[in-house]
Amino acid sequence: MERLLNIDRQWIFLVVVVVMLVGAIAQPLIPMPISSESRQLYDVVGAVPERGAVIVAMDYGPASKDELDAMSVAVLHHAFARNLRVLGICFDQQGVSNAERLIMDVAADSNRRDGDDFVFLGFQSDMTAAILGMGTSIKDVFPEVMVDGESRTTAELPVMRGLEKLEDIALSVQMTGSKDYEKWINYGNARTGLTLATGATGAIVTGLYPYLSSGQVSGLLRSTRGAADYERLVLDAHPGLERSAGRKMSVQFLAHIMLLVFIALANVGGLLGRRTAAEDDPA
Amino acid sequence: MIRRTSLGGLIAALLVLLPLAVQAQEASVTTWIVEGEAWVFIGILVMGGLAAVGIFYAKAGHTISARAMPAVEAAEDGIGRAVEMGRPVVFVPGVQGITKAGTIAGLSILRLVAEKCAEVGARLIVPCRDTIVTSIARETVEDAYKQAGRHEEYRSEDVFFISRRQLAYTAGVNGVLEREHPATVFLQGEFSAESLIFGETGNRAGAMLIAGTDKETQLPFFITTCDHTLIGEELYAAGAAISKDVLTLGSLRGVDLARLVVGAIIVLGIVLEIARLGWIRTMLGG
Amino acid sequence: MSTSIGVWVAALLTLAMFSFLYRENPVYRVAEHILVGVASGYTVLLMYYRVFIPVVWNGIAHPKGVESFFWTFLFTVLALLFLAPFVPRIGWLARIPAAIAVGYAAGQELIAAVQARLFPQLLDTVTAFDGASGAPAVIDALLIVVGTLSVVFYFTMTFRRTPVLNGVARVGVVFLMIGFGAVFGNMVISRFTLLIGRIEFLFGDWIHLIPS
Amino acid sequence: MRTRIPLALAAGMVVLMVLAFFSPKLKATYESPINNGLFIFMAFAVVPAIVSLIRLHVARIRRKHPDSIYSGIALSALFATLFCGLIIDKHAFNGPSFRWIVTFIFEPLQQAVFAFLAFFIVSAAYRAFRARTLEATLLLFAAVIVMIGNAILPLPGPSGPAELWLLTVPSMAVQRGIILGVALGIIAQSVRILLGLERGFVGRG
Repeated sequence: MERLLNIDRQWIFLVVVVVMLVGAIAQPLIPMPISSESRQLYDVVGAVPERGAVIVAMDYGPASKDELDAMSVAVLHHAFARNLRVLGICFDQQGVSNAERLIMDVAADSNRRDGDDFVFLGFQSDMTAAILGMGTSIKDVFPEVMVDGESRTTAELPVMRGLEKLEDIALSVQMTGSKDYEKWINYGNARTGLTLATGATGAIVTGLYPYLSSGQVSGLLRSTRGAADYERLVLDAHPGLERSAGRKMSVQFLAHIMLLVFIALANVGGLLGRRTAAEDDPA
Repeated sequence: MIRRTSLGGLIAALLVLLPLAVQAQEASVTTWIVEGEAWVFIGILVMGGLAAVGIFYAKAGHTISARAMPAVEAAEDGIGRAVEMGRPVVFVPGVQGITKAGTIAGLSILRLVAEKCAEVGARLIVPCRDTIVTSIARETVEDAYKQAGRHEEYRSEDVFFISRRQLAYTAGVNGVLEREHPATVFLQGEFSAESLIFGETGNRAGAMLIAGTDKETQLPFFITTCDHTLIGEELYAAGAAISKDVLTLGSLRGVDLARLVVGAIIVLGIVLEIARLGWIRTMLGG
Repeated sequence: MSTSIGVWVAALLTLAMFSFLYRENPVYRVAEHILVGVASGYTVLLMYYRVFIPVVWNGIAHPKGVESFFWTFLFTVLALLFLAPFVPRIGWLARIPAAIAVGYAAGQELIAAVQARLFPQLLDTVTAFDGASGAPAVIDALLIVVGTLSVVFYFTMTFRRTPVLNGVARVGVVFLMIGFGAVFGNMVISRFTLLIGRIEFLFGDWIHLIPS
Repeated sequence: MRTRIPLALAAGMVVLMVLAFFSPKLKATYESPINNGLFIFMAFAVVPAIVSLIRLHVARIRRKHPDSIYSGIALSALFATLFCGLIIDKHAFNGPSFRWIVTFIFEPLQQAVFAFLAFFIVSAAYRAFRARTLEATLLLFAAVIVMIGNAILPLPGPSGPAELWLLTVPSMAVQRGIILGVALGIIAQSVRILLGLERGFVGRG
């Protein structure tokens, strides 16, 4: 069976692991300015009045945990610290268990009570139908929820008092690694005027800037960099949040320098005529 | 044929709707049409209408040709190169199944490449990741050799299935590129993150690389590692032009017409904005 | 070294997956098949507890009203047609619920294409110059308008390439390459984060080499 | 009959959805039953995939296929997960034993699969990311700016950080052009479904 690691690639793999290990242990601290998209997200969460209702939609599976968990925890910590009512949601088939664990853990750390200060509404099997349905009635989309281990009717919960539909929700923050942010924009913001903010993986964040410019999205976290900036902002006002994205940024610093060196080598090597390509006129 | 299907579609839709509409009378909400969304309705009619115009124009038999694309033109000299160097051509039809638009377009491009290989007698290797795609690819390549009158040169073992598992397929194609030292490699279809290896290994083997994919996250890597790349809709257009897919070409014509409207709205809108006349702005909901 | 069984299991499974880099081997295939099995189990349990019971079972067993009982029952019967392919000759019936789902999505996407994509993005382009005071802001607005137009017209497929369209396409290519460069740049920090996370787990939580 | 009815149903749904958007009366009557219907559909749509997976692996075992040991592992992993979810944590979805499987088996495996993509980028960078064509040069130039701005050091740009300017002006214009193009493509597809010409979900015959 074929190998992906021939001789050349083996030493490259070694260099990558060593560089990242050094970064993780040495934790070189690099002062970077706070990205303005992260500050916008911090401000939009900060603008929600006390006891205002915020949806935290952790729409991602395990593949994006390392990149998005830090954002989910920071947003939850910020919302609970500001005594907001939090509705947890996860539309990713493989992320519901993780999302539930995150909201329960952060709520416990901020001693918020299940059913009174927050509730994990959970999962629904069609995202478009769910968001459209929530535009009219949230309890119809999530008729039953688990509160302290028992199944309860959503409408009776104290946290849901006055929260009939999306118009009653002050802000919805979605963490995602796929293009499904479009569904919150198409069926949440466009249909009901719901204020949106998005914590995005680097793989999809570039496509969100037009929505930030048009105001359809009011805040954006740009992968681990955005998460680290947001952590710093939240920590200034509400201590007790672990700097998990911040720690990864130290490793990113060395890893990015390593990659630039490799690209330089490839182009310097190219100039030395290792493989001169035919000149092509641009497409 | 389309007359009956679309007519049937619309009649059925009305049959479904009439009783529902009547029963809706008693619903508590008063107004029938919500104001404020009128422009959205007009937008749907105009843009949808243009798309329909393109489709009916194509269905009515008018020929629609896709514009010239360097990646498709480069295929010819890429295959010529393979014959000169006496090395094979490798065609990778993407990592997805037949339901994906990218895979369908990739297989159409395979037909063009197979025909050219058959004409000049270049050896064509097609490693596949999906059993259905494999059988379609075999049919396409064999058909091309038959039409070029060189059916005896067709080698069915050169169009083969590696594995349904994505990583195993990636390693398999990687092995083919390293072993066969192809002169030219085609990467046409829908690819995912680890397909980045194909560009690297192909580059390493000194091959000419002609790629095409609709996956935006994969395009940056193909553009930097390959000589030519079909970007997004260019892949669909190239595939449809080769396979003379009237429906796709008609849709592309309709969308091109709609692009003119989009361009006009932007230019006109800005002119009016500067002239302090906000008609277009209010239309767009500003 | 960690003393928790769970961390050890997770670490060994992680190494099993990474072993594919060296060569496909039985340990890797075991890990891959465990993943397939657990993922399927996860989906079945999720759909059963969080969708089937609250929506279907409770929708029929104790419905809110006669009307909601009727709708739930109707859609459950239609949904059962997804299983038709397991019965010879009536396999095509699965197309009925599929058609309803496809039509539902197409209808909503058609509305959203105009209401949530075209109109707001065109509005923001048309008003690009409104707040622009001072040279940098005007230049930015100009770049945005020219960039948007050139990319929209780069992808015209069925118009013959007149000199004007060729010129626009050439401008479009310049913008597209810068755009894909940005995608590339943000892709790097995203993919690196995943490997960093695994290294933090293996050398931090498992081997305690990294201070967590 | 086999294709006419599905095509007509899909066309009817498109019309109903557009009318419901514009008519609050129609919307109020049909929105919640149809949304609920979609939830039911998507729950049942998963069943065929699971059943065919089980049939595939059972068939492999019965045919003594060389990979049958792996099929045995896949099936036992599936039933062990179901056993934990249905029997051990009897009432709830996210019970303790199921959570253990997810935390220490499922999530680490899924995360490991994508982890070595970073490594592929580095090996490709060293061997293939050459500025050979004009396009590749422009692309690499923009990529380097974003990379430096993201994690190395703050690069000054025209109005604030360089990578932020790049992401909010030229790159934003490109993504907006793509959004507008995709929107038109979606409209064309919905029109094809409305006219009963989109055979994708119906298959051939």
